[in-house]
Amino acid sequence: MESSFPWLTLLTFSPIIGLLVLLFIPGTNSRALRTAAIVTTLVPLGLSLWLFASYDAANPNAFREQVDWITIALNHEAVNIGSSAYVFQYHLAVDGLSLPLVALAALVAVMAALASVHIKKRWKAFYVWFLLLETGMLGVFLARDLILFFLFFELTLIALFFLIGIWGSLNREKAANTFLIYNGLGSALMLIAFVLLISTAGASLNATEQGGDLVYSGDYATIAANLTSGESLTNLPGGYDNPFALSDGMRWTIFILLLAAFGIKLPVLPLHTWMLRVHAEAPPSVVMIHSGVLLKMGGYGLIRFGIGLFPELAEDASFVLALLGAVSVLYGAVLAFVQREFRLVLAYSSVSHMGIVLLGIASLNEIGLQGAVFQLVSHGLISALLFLIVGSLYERTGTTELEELGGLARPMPFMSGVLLAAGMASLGLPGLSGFIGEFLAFLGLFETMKWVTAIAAIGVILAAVYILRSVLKITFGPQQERYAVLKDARLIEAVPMIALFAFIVLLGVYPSVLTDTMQGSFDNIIAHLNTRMGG
Amino acid sequence: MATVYSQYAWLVPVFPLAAFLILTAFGRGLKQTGAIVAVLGSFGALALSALVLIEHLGGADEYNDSFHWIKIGGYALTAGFDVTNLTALMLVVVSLVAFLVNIYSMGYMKDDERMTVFFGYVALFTFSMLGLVLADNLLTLYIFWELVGVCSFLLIGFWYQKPEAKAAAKKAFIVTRIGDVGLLIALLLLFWYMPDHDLSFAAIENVFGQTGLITEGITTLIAILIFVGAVGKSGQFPLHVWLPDAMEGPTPISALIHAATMVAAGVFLVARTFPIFEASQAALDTVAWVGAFTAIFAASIAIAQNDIKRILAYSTVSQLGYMMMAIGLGSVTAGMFHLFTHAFFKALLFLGAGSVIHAVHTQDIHEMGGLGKTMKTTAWTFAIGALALAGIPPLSGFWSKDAILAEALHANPALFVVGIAAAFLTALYMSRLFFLVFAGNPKAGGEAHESPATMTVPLIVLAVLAVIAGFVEMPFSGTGWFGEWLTGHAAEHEGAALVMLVSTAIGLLGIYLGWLIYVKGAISRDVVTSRAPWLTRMLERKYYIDEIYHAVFTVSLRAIGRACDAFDRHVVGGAVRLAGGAAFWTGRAATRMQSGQPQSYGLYVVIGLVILVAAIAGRRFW
Amino acid sequence: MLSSYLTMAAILFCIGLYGALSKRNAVIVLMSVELMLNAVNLNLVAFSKYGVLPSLTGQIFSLFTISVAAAEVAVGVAILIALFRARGVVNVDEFNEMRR
Amino acid sequence: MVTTATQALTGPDVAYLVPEIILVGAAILLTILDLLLPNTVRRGFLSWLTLAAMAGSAAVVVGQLLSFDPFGENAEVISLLRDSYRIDGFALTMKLIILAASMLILLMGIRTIERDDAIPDKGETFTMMLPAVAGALILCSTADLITMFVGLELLGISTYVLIGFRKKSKLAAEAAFKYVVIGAVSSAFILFGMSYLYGVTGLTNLGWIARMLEQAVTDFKALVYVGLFFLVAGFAVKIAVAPFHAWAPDVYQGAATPVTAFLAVVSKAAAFIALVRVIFNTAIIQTPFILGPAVSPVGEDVLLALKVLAAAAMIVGTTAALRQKNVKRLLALSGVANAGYLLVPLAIGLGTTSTNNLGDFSFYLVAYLFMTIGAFAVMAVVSQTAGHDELKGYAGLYYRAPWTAAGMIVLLISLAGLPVTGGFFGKLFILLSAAQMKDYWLAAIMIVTSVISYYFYFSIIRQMFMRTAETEAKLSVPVPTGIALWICVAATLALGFMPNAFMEMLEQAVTLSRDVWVAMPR
Repeated sequence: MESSFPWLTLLTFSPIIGLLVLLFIPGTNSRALRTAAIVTTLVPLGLSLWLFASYDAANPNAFREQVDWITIALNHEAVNIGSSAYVFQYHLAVDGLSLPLVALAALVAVMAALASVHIKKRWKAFYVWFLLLETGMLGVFLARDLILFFLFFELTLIALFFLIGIWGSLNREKAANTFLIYNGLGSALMLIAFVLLISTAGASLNATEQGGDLVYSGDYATIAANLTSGESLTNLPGGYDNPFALSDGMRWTIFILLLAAFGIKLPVLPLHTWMLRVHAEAPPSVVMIHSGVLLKMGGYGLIRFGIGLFPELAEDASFVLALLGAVSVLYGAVLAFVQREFRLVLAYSSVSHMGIVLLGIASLNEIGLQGAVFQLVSHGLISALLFLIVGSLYERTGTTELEELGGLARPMPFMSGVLLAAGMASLGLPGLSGFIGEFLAFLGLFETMKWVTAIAAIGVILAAVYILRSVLKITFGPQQERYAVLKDARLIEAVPMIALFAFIVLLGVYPSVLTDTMQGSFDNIIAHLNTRMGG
Repeated sequence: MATVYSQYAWLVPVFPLAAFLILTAFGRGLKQTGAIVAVLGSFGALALSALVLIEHLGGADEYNDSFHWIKIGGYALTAGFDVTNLTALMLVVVSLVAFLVNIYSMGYMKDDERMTVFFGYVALFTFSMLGLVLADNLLTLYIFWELVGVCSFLLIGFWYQKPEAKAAAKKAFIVTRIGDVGLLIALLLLFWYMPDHDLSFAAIENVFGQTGLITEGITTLIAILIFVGAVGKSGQFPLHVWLPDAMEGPTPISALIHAATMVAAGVFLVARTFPIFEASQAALDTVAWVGAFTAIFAASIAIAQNDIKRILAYSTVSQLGYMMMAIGLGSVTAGMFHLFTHAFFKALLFLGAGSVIHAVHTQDIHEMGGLGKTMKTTAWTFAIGALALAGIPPLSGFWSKDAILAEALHANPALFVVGIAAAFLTALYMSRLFFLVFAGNPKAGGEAHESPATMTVPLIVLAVLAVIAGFVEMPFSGTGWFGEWLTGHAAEHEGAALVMLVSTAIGLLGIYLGWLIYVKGAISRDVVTSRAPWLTRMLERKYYIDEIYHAVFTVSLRAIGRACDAFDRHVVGGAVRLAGGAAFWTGRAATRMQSGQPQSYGLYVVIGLVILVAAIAGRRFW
Repeated sequence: MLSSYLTMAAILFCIGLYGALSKRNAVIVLMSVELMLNAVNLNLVAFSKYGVLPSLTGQIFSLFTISVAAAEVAVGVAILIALFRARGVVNVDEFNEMRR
Repeated sequence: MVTTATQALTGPDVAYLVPEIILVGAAILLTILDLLLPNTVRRGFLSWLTLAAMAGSAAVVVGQLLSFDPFGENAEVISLLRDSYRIDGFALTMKLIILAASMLILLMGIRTIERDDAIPDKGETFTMMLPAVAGALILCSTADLITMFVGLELLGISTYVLIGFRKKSKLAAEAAFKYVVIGAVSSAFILFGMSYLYGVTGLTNLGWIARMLEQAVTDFKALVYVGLFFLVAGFAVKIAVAPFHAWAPDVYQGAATPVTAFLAVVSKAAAFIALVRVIFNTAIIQTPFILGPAVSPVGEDVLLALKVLAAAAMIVGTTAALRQKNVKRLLALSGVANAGYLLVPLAIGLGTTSTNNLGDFSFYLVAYLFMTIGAFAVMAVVSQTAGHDELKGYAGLYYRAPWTAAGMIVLLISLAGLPVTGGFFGKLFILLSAAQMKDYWLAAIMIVTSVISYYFYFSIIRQMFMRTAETEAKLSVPVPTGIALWICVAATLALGFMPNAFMEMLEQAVTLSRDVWVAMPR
């Protein structure tokens, strides 16, 4: 069943529609601007939830929009093979891998829009960039053409640069800059990899319909098929070597480039330093999106491009990946333990949690991969919740230094309770989503690498140590005079907190919501590895 | 026999869960009614569990029901419940103690402004504990296992403004988490080694029942790792350190969680997965020796403590050690039997202690005294509990401890000696505790009053149970059906008479010694202190275990953290700065070229050309 | 024959280049540039006579060069005069107000 | 078949020169008009007449393009004076680009020059652009060394004068003088190289040179190398690639902003176009059946030299700009880096799998044209208002002129090579070509320097959006400048969203064997 209505396009670009509406609202009317922005973000949320509900794992191609976007017939004479063309498609699709992340992005965007009540200046510009960012991240998860993917990826980069640089705290410009350069480097590596892929595996011969015999395409499926089948160009005239064949060295180069590119985003040790500054400086509602969704683009990219295109290399590298993941888990946890600033604790905690994603990926079996995606979604929700609370806390106390905080459970029992609950989710308490992701990743990896898993499992203890240290420091302890007058969460703050936590509980108690959707999404990878093992 | 109630056993935890949800959602508006909700919740659980137990006492079959919780590809993780005789018994124990503690708390926590929160937590704990008991597979059990841990954490830290409570809560959570990781890894191991990746206890029994399906090494590893989990939860050495500190929580909590139910979960876990242990003698020995060591180790510490609750806490650790030892000796029956009786008398002791604390507002036994006169109910019930703990016939503790000692004598005389020694110390510290608190002259100015009925009634109920609970399994022929019913194995009866004699004598001796020291004064209280001050100090400082842990783990973790932080800042960050710096330095060099002198620009042209020609064209000529 | 012309031209070019890059007086610099261009003329004329395919093209080319060079120097001197008015010096190394 | 027989210039042939004749004629007429008019008359209208002349020239070029029909099967290249002057697809396309750029620069500069107090004679400044553009057009059309030299000098000398017109500015005179010296030296280098090429092949015709090169290499290897490398070095100065770029920041800084834009776009583009002709007839040669690199005997080395130059330009231009606080100099260095990017499609040559048909080069050239002119348009306004070229002049631009700031974002993003802009696709196509030729290191340098360039392009954005201005006064953008700016912004976005339309046009308009390889018989 091909859906005729372009639902995915609507989903992706609905924030832009809202943005256009927003442009007609006077810049001083913050209430109207915020309402419009929140209503706008509800559209993709509704659509994505509808998609989620109507998605059938058995029929993953139900939603697919594929239009030739940039087809460039190139002058034929430079090439003797015949005519040639570049074909870059506008190609959106969902599958079990992207759908959970799309829903996550839409959800976190709504929550972040709600949390943006703390934004105090230039509302209009803020929501403009905010909605652009949302389009960017939805597009990243839906795009199935390398170039299109890259476009959306860069859109998030630019939008976030502005969001950090204008609305961040004291050192915002530096944070924005670090973010830009570091992630720019990441996307540059990705672009190199993409360009290499397009000009080798993306090439296909005798695709005459496009008016060319030699077509350079950015289509993910084409590239994946060419890569796995090995040869894209077999009947070259005159018995010359296939110029499109990728040598092993090139395959490794591309694979490592992709790993590095998405590793920066994830972030994987030792490419994580940029994230600290972003976490500490960006406005909390932006960090919600950043930590909640944008880091996930790294994990998504690793699975989609790193593992999806080069399963056999991933298998060869799986030990290194797992080790990297385990080290990230422990290193992030230990560092989170000694931080004095709560946002940095959370930043390192993200490093640690993303290490678990890496572990899941390194397992290269269905349980582990699903665990990795589950962990992405779960961490997205949890860190969004945590930063939502951080935003509200910072609004009230004016600090996130652990030393300055304490005893907040008394003046604000609700928020402290949610913080504690979010902390519990973060340290992987069963019944909450964090546990499932962690458990599945461990379970998957354990099949192949028992010792690495066992070592990484120490991170479970360390997570408890650093989460409790910081969360209890904030909430427990004697009440401090200056915080006695603080008010608990307002309704507009409480609603997103409850909503996010409800999702965390839902995923924790009934994980099949997610795992059933992901069913079969990794069949290609697994099947490929199995045949390799068999042959 | 048909299972009528058992198939609805999953409803047992639902009652307290509902209570928890109601209390959490509407808690702030409820106040006193909140307590009623919680009591009703636990009563619902108790009623249904009682029905289930009765059904099973009548010989009902096991009932099992499960569903696919997570399905991934060809793998499925299931969740489900399983009603066996053992779980039916545990259900009743848990819900009964929970019910009594709820009632007790109505009095004990009356003046606390966060009472509904307290009852909410208790309800959540009850739910989790019942869930743990009902779980039909290790994963489900693990989930509830963690949940009871977090409830324990919440309740220990209930008075969150006290720094000690905060520290104790944190410690409890983290230390038990260490054990949990062991269990988690065991879970992972089992998942990949079990045929069909089936984690259910039934399957475990099947697989490990037959030899050779899983190699002995792996079996031992799994067993040890499961035991590590149990060690954490049940406060066994070396992870016992959290349990005494956990006494910072409200006393009813100490009774419910840290005496009767949750801490026994470790024992329950080992009993539930006993087929794995049974398949590995090494694992059994480990369990037995760790248990025995813990029993005597904790008992020795208890002698030198002054905090009424801490003494009881160490006593709990010691008794849990007994249970572990029993199971390690191969007798689930004895272990579970002791667990069963211990739940009652230890809950009774804690609630009694709570009653005392409620009256005198101190926990230091040296500041108490003569309370027997003003708090008659409390004193009498406490005495019953203490005697039961000390193993004086015919109270329940005697029978269960006796079963264990008989087992030890039969299987491993060395352990029997350890057990007897621990029993002696138990009698000694209990008599010390009892006499210091209830005998002698009042020190607190006589203002102590007996607690209200909500608190004394549970004491009386528990006291009755502490007396009679032991009769279900006496080493006399014809009455030993409990073991058969519970595990299919009767407790060890060989040499029972000798054991009975010795243990009773030892118990009496301990009490007598205590009486001599603390009542009659025939032996000076500092007889040991004066001769071997280091010994007293060592016992008071609990063998310096906390200090050692602090030095070894906390300090080193912090040091590692600092080192990593420095690494992160200087090495990782430095590398990044270096890369950035490289670009800037290149830029600076490039900027140097901009001298403003057109002639030097021309010179660059010439140099550039010469380099190009020399480097590229030159290759053709040389 | 050809090679001596070429050598001569190359030497001339180098002298011009050296002058253009090292003389402080701006007028001499412009003259040195002329020298370089004249070296080229010498080359062109020599090739036109002794090259692989002797033709008039080289000589025509040199005519173009000569006239263009004249124009170039004229403009150069005009600019130099403007600069001299502004600065009062003709030293090339003092024309470095803009740098870095 | 190429004949060595002399071709005479006939009457009808002159008609093909109409675009240049219009420009030169207008230059003469307007200069005379300027002289005759009394001083009291304002010279503003002269700029519009100049613009009209360019427009007329452009119209004729369009007409020629249509009648040439480069997309058709039987387009016939018109060759005057034995390829001294060619009317072919490449020449016409490039002429159109040059004229479009010139018109945009003029449009953007009209008010700027009128307001510039350092320029006493406004009229001359406008009219002087005409011969410069004429020189650039000649460079597009020539396939003969002599004509090429004349075009280069016409362009060069006109621009010396253009810079010098800012008489009252000490900096301008200094800039003009530096440009004269360096320009003359580079001309000498080019000439010297040309003289050797002529000498070893016997003719100045590029087609002839291409044909004779193989023989010449065997006979006079050293001379060929020296000739080609001198030629390349001279052109490297003109297009300002490192290390031959050092003059550019100084000269750019001293010149009036529109003239700077002219230098950065038109002069650079024209030199590039001439270089294309030279490279494609000496280094990259046509083979009947291309498998493997299609290079001449010396080609490999020349191309390697170009690659090195491109890499050096990218690295030096980008890193030097990191520390630059003067926006004009910064854009000059950005121009150096961009010259490096533009050099890549030339340097990588041609191969079996390559789709390189100068489409990537032309596309990026067009993208560069629009984004650079747009950036200079904003700069002209900002600098004139602030009275300096420093970065801090942009502080708070968002508050003072939000739309201009928004337009500037697009241009800077394009310069940085981020989507969805012309700059991104321009770089992407070049990258793809480089990857097809397996010149991975060049592609890597290209991408990495792009990333480094984010730093300084976004530092302008930071100033505009994240800093507060010293003055809250609204910034008034003159209408012509605004029009030029928004044309540039719109074109940059259009190139980003619909790269296919334009790329395909460029690809089809230029056919290597018909247009660029002049020697081979069709």
